Amino acid sequence: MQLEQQLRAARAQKDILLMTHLVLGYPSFEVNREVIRQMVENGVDIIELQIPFSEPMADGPVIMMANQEAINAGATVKQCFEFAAEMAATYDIPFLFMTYYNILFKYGEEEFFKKSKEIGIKGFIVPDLPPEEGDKYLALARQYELAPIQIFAPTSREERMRFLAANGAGFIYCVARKGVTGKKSSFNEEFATYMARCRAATDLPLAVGFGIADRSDVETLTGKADIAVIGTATIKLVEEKGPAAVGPFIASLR
Amino acid sequence: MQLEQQLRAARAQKDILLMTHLVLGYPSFEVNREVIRQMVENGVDIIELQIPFSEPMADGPVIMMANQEAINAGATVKQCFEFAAEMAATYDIPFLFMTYYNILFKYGEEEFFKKSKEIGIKGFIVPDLPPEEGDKYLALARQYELAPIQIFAPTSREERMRFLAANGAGFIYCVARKGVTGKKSSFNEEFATYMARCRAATDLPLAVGFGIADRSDVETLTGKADIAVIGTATIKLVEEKGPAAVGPFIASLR
Amino acid sequence: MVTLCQQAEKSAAPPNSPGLRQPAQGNENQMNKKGYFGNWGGAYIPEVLYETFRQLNEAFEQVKNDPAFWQEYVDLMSTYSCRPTPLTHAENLSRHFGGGQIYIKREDLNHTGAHKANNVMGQGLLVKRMGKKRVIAETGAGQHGVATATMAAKFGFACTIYMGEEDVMRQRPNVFWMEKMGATVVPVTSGARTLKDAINEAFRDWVSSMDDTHYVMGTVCGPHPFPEMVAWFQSIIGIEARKQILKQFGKLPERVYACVGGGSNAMGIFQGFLADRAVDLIGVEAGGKGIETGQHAARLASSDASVGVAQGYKTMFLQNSDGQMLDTHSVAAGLDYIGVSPILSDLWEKKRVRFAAATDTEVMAALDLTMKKEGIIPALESTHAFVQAFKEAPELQPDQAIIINQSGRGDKDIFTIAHAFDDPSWKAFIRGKGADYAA
Amino acid sequence: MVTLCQQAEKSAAPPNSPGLRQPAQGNENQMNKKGYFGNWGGAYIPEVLYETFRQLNEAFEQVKNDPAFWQEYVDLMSTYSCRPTPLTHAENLSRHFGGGQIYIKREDLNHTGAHKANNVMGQGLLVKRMGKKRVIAETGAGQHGVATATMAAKFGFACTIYMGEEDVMRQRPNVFWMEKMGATVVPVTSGARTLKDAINEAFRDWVSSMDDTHYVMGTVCGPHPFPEMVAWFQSIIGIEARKQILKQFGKLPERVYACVGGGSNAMGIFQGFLADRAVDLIGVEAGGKGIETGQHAARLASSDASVGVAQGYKTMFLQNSDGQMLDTHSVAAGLDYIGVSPILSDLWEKKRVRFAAATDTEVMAALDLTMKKEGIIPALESTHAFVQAFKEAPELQPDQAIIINQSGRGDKDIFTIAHAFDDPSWKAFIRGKGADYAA
Ligand SMILES: Cc1ncc(COP(=O)(O)O)c(C=O)c1O
Ligand SMILES: Cc1ncc(COP(=O)(O)O)c(C=O)c1O
Repeated sequence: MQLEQQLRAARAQKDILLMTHLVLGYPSFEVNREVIRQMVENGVDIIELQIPFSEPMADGPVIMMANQEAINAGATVKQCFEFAAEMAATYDIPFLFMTYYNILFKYGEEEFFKKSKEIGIKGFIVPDLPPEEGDKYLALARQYELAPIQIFAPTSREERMRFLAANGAGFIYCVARKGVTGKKSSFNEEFATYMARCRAATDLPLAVGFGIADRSDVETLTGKADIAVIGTATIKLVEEKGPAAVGPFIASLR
Repeated sequence: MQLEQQLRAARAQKDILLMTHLVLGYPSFEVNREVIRQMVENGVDIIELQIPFSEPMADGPVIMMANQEAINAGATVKQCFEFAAEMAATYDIPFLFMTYYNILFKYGEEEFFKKSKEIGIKGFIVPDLPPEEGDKYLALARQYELAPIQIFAPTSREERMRFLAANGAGFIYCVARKGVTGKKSSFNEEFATYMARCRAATDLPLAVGFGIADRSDVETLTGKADIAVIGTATIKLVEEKGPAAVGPFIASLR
Repeated sequence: MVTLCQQAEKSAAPPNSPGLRQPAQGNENQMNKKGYFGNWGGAYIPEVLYETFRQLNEAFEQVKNDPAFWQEYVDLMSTYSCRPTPLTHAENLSRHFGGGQIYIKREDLNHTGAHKANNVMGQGLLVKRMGKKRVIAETGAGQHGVATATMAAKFGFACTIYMGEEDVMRQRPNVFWMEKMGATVVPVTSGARTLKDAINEAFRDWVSSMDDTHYVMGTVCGPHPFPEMVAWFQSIIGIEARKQILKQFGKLPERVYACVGGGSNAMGIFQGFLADRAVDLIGVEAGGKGIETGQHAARLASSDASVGVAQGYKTMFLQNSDGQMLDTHSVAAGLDYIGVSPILSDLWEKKRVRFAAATDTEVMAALDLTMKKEGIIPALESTHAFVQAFKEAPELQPDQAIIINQSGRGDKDIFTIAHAFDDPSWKAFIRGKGADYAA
Repeated sequence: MVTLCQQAEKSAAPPNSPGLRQPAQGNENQMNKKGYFGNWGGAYIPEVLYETFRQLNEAFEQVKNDPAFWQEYVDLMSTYSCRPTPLTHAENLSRHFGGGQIYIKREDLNHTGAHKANNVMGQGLLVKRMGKKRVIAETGAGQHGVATATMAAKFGFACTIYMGEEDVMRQRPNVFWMEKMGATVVPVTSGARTLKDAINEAFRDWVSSMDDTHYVMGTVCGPHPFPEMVAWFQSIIGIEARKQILKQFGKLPERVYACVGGGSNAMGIFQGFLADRAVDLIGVEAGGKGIETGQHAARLASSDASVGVAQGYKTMFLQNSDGQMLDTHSVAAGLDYIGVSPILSDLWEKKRVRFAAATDTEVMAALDLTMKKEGIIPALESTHAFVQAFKEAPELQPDQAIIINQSGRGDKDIFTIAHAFDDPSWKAFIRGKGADYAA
């Protein structure tokens, strides 16, 4: 089943879906494994697996450090694929790869798609690859039926949103605010207007990310978005309290 | 009696005269007093009393430091006059003032001549005052009958030497070599030629200074010059062995 | 006088990306619509910056086609900095090597001491036109940071400089001046804590501040339009140098040498001669401790780099097989960078520019020789160009000339240079000062 | 471009002591035969140097009357240094003070970072003509020493620099560069171990080495012909500045400010305007810790100095009633000197130049403001001129202009400036470096 259908099916059951994020190999694949178990068991609907990159330009300090540490600890792209294969085989929810374009580029774009398809990955989030630079990427996405998830930002104009949506699939990742990952967003009136603009631009499910940290954030998003994305919050939690804290945290969100 | 006559009289008795030098107030006027006593008692014919100046441009390291130390120790021009008066009154040999022009200038040139005359000083050596800058100085010298001792250098041409001699009195101070006080001079053939040039340029007695340190130097000069000038050597001696060593040293020179 | 010079300049400076658009050159170095030079460049930017880049492209297109803007730029550089910078005939070095006549283009005489001023003042004028009130920049050694802080003071912009923590510690003098000029210097603690990390950090600032803030990219790298824009401003070097050598030497040089960090000073001077096919253009990269040690920053002069996409553009990067960027090394902080201008990658691929590397050791020897022979202190970065020029000068005849681009002055590098020369008096001096400040 | 500039320069530069001989000026500032400016100057030299000075006077007379020499000088300065140096309109400072338009003459952009280059390169050409093979110089802060070492490297002369031991210790960076340029730096341990003692020491060298050695006096002081000669070379500043202000501002400035150590940069710029009676010329001396404390170097701006003769010339000296020179003080080593140019004493006596003093504290404040407002870092010496200009700028109207001569750049003074600002990060940095070097 393609990602969009899969999400629509899940969404039919719940007011809002939860997407979580982790950086592969940080602090270790073992911890990743435990964290994912806790996430899935506590109702996470979709998981973004970030393949670490040495220059994570769009990420804030927490995720950036996680990237760095994972690489320092020796995490390779090959290991990331192996681990992702294991997760996709173990759990029934969709897994996505999130990474920067150079990782695909160096792996060989076609090879990257082929392998991802093989192991059951459903789509990609590549924050530094706008559609203008993604001819081949988008063609491969169509060929391999993997979702090239596009990103909306508060700065995106209407026309631009339509263009992005036309090049996207699966869902749209709406960045809640300007800036990088990890800082709190305020879901105020301006945000509501922004979400209305997003909604008007596409029929794809809308995910909202950047700075979602607790139940009240998730509640605020309910009705406005289809998917709430929790990124930095769980990474911090694991850093501070260990993987065992992830389950209760996820359970508390919705 | 004017300086030149006085020197000619002395020279009639000896093959060569000895002129010594000291820096007033260095290390103290007390030591100066003792050094002069030893000098006179051991046959020195004429003494140069250097009034210390803060910028003794033509002096080498030893005399330069002596100037500096004397000033640091509080030696004033007034004290120098008082001390010189005492010496001139005590001993029967000619005393000269050696200093830089600024000392006369600030004191008031006329006043400086007047006072020097009063206390029995016979002449001045002012190494930074060429005749071109000395109109007033030379006029005062004539007026007060004090010898404005002029300096020849190995670099002085014949015409220049004649000009200097015409403006000088007492004797001519022949700088033995280029450079500042205190370094050894070599009394070689070149030096002999130089002395011949000096002799040809003037009838005034010739003193030779810069780097004369021992009996052999004095012997070499005998016949070529009228006066051997011992400067740095005694200052070093006093520094190293105290004033008592001065007498024997002077006695050994001739 | 200045105005006479300005006039000379005026009539000569094509307001349209001069070097990159010379007709004799054909279209091969002209950018296509997507900001590519041949296969290199592009704009791999996060969506949140799309609009900012759209505006920047628009603003740059406008000024590029406005001769008054170029004139304003040239005027500013001739009254605030010291343009045209001279072309010095290094007679002693020429004699020493007994080959071609060595000429040195003196970018070191710019205000703030390097060619960085050209780019920064140009972008400053652009920022004024765009109506923004704040500038940010990355800096490695601190030259670009000092230049940007200077520009910000002159134009009355707020200014934040991102600088790797390592570099903040190593380059305190530059940090001091930036702060004194009113800039905020933010030490970057991520990654290798050096230049590339400072670039990432500047982008992180920009993605939230872009409404009132311009990111002053320091070299001919980064997403379109930065490579083209920085090259455009730096082209003033080559425009001047070409005229100067014709006037002073009577004909074109055989070869032109420039060091290559990001590539801005090299592109600056090369543009003056791109259309002169017979002029050999040589980019000199950091050979560090030797190519064979892996501790270098030679992207195009070694076979250690490969095509990649990072920091918003496609070029040759020093990276591992996964695409993770490698640590680089050079005695010259300004050359110590993973990527290289996409324009240079293109000119390299097309064999229009030849590349070489100079090791740290060779650099110190060439610096010593240049100081002693000419009384000129090139920056450690610039000295890389001297190394290669010295190697090749003997191949030429005395009636032939070469130009070395002296991108900056070395006296700013005193801590690094004195250290590299292992000068005992310097060490004693620093020990003494350190003791004075202890307690 | 350079050559166009050179031509402009050519037609404008009177080869004959330009400023000092302008006809409108009458003869009052022209030297009489004995090297006096009014009551000031002369040549109080030891006999052993008589012949050397005779030759020097002869050589200088020759070049002074040889237009080709002046042209050679201008050419050299426009290809080796960066002449003409720009005149920068300090728009922000002008606005800040709300009075006259402030223009800054940018001697800081010279090669080696100060106006000292003008004098030194000029004397270098003269030495070449005289056929001597070695140069010596005194230096205080080290600027003149660096400039001389640079010139010696360029011309292939041997070079010895005399520098007070105190200064050698304080100004290690400059010593480092001098040595690297091939000069021998001799620490002077006599007297106060500062500038005046270094001058004495240089003379001590010269009295034995004069056959093959030229003493490159660093300022418009010392025995004739030095004051006239140094003023002649430095006049290039004023010649340029006058043309530039007319071109850029459309009329003459009301006032021209320059700091005064020995007086060379001041004489340099003043000469351009001496004949323009309406232009007020202001020399700014070191007020140190305040005139009232006695710890200063204000010869003409205080009543602490008196006429004297030392270091070969007659001028106003800071000396006691016996004629012993006093210790002086300034945060700016280059102003920390007992005497002052005889030419300036003359212009002071004739009330053509007005004098003021700036204290260390005022200097630090003006430096801070200039950096923040204009992105320009004047040398501590130069900043003295800024202080007085800032005090007076509000008295003028926006359609009037003043010029400040920025004699040098301040980034060389980092140790002094960072110390004077009491910068904690700087201290920590130096402590850290010191610890690294403590075996
Ligand atoms: C003096 C100098 N030269 C060269 C460079 C390298 O940069 P680019 O290759 O962009 O000229 C730098 C960078 O800081 C520099 O400071
Ligand atoms: C930058 C600068 N300005 C001014 C001076 C003072 O000298 P002068 O008065 O001769 O210009 C110096 C002396 O070292 C200096 O370095």
